[in-house]
Amino acid sequence: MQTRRETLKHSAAVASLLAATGLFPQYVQAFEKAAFDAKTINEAVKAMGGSAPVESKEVTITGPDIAENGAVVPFGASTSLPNVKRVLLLVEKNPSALVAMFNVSPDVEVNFATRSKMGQSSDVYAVAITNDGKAFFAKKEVKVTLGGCGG
Amino acid sequence: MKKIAIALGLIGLSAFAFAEKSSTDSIAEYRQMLQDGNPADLFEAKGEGLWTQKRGPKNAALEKCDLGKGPGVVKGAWVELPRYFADTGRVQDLESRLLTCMQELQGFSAEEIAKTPFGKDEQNNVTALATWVAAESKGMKFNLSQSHIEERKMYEVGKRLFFMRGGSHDFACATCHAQDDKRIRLQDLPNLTKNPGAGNGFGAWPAYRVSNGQMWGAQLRLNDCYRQQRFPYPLFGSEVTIALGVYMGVNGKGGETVAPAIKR
Amino acid sequence: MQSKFLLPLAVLAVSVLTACTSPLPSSADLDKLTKDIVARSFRAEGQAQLDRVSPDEDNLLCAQADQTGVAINEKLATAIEARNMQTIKAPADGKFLGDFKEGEKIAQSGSGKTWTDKADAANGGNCYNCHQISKEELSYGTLGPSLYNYGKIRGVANPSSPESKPIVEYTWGKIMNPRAYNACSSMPRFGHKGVLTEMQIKHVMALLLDPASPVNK
Amino acid sequence: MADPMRIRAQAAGDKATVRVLMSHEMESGQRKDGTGKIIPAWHIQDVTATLNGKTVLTAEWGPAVSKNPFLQFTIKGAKAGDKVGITWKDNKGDTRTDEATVS
Repeated sequence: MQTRRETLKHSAAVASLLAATGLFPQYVQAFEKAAFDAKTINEAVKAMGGSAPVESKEVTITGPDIAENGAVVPFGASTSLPNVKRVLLLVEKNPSALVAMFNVSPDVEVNFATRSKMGQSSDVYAVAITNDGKAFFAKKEVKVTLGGCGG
Repeated sequence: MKKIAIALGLIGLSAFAFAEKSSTDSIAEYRQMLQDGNPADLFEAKGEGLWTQKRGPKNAALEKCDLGKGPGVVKGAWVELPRYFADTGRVQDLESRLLTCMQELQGFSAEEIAKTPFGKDEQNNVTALATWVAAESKGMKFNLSQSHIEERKMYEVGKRLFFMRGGSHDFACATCHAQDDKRIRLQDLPNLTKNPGAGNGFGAWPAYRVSNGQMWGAQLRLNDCYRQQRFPYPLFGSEVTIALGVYMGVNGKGGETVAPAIKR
Repeated sequence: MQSKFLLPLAVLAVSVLTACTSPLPSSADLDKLTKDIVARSFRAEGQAQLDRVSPDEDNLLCAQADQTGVAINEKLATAIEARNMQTIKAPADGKFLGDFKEGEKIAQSGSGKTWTDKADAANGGNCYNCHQISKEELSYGTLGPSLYNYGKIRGVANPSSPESKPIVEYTWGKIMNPRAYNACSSMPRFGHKGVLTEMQIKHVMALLLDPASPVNK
Repeated sequence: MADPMRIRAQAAGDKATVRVLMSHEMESGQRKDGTGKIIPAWHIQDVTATLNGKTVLTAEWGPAVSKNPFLQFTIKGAKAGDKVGITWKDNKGDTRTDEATVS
């Protein structure tokens, strides 16, 4: 894990150098493509530098029990755990599980809300990754209904 | 993944808690969660900018547009529309009136804009303007005039249209919107023949549709109602759409406008 | 078409004369005005042609009743029911029930016949829009009665038995043309108006009446 | 050129809650156009938040974030009058920055 994180850090530094030259717009961000392409929760967490996640009461995911529409499903992810580096929001049954990743800094509370698309009813995960690469999660089942006249 | 699934078998317990809550309660909770952060705000901001921006062949702003309460008066205009306008000699709703202003003040062709498909070019600007104008009356109560004979005639026509059965499915507006406490699938159906349904239902548009991420004005709302009714295509700003606006708006008298709302 | 609205002068001249003082025109004149307004407000789009806003006699009578709140008289209602009853045809092969799994799909689908639907695409039944049907589907409407346990409640143990014949035939007729039983029913005339094919109606029949269907569990 | 964001930042106690709406298609890359061709993914992938010019939050988003995205977070130690800046960049290289004052 350590090696991988080092690698990531390194590539991020390279990317920002490249970005500074302005010649390589595709390197403007160190976008974690592998994590966003991952099909499963574990793969995505691993690509973000976390070990296999374990459940924790100190991680919270908020969201609706039923979503009237899968195009917009509101979620909140927070944790009271110390030394958290990243917070991930994932929808298990989406084509790619990872929805969003937040890098935590000492200047913000570890509490983020955004809205996700959901292709179908699924479990939704909030995962907190600590500075030492441990990953903790909370999950919630969300049913997606077919709304409207269906036409 | 397997590991997580096994570890999580325990969580099945929480499913019991869900079962206690009715699906209607859960949907209400979902809607509540979306209230804070309605993307309609984005369109409202755009509309506000468009109102004062010099545009069109005449390179003019819309600031002198008369929405019924005198040139440039925006606040409170929405809750009195549709109304009769002496300068055009007809009853107009917000969107058709905006077209008049865009033509007269800015030199756009109202006919061209009316023919433009929803979501394209100047139609997008009309929707944004309507969103801002409606938002300026947020919290005010509907109070449509019925003093002009044309306004009263339009109410009567609107009532007839509301109950008109047609299309392949024999649907009328009234099929879904003339009773209290009914729903289609999981969506509550406002009774548009009286309050609170008429005020809440008609008074919610322009609204942001989460299902397709689009901002819909009342014209597009009615257009899609007619599509779902399996009727032919109502022309933008046509008399049927305005008459229905008068019918619902008058029925909603005293109801508070919540536009721009957020809808499924 | 739009230019009508943009040439206000002619209308203005008329409305100046009629403003303020005039009483409302008669109900018949307003009916006529509505008809004229409909004629100039719609255009054909896709399969939704303008004939769809020329309601038949049944729809005109029922709409009038809905709008005025005065129910149509019994004689007229009987006449509407009789002429709609005439349109109902029993299945050519004598079989009323198809596959309930197909029926569920048709009940779920709300598409078909709009100007955005392809004219040759299969239409949906829109059933869940108004009715509860299977217990599993939470997203159902309440405009029509619940159809959960439809066959079971009515004691249909074997849909092809003579005892079940009346309820099977009634259900068939109700889907084909509900206005044979209730002159101003809000339910679409699925068979009569060609919304569903005979085969599709058989599948929906199975969903409601087959003892193996989830509806009757 | 993308439309402006709506940023609201409200101070309460020794922190400020920030709510942001961004105008973006967030095309998922899963949908097909009329001819059956996949519409390529087009989404915001990088979000940065600053307080008086100092970066306080960075985030990475995939195409599953909803159209016209919403983001809420809380900045510690922010007070009325402070400037909150938000920048997004999408996978086509388009970017937008807007600023709001904490109220």
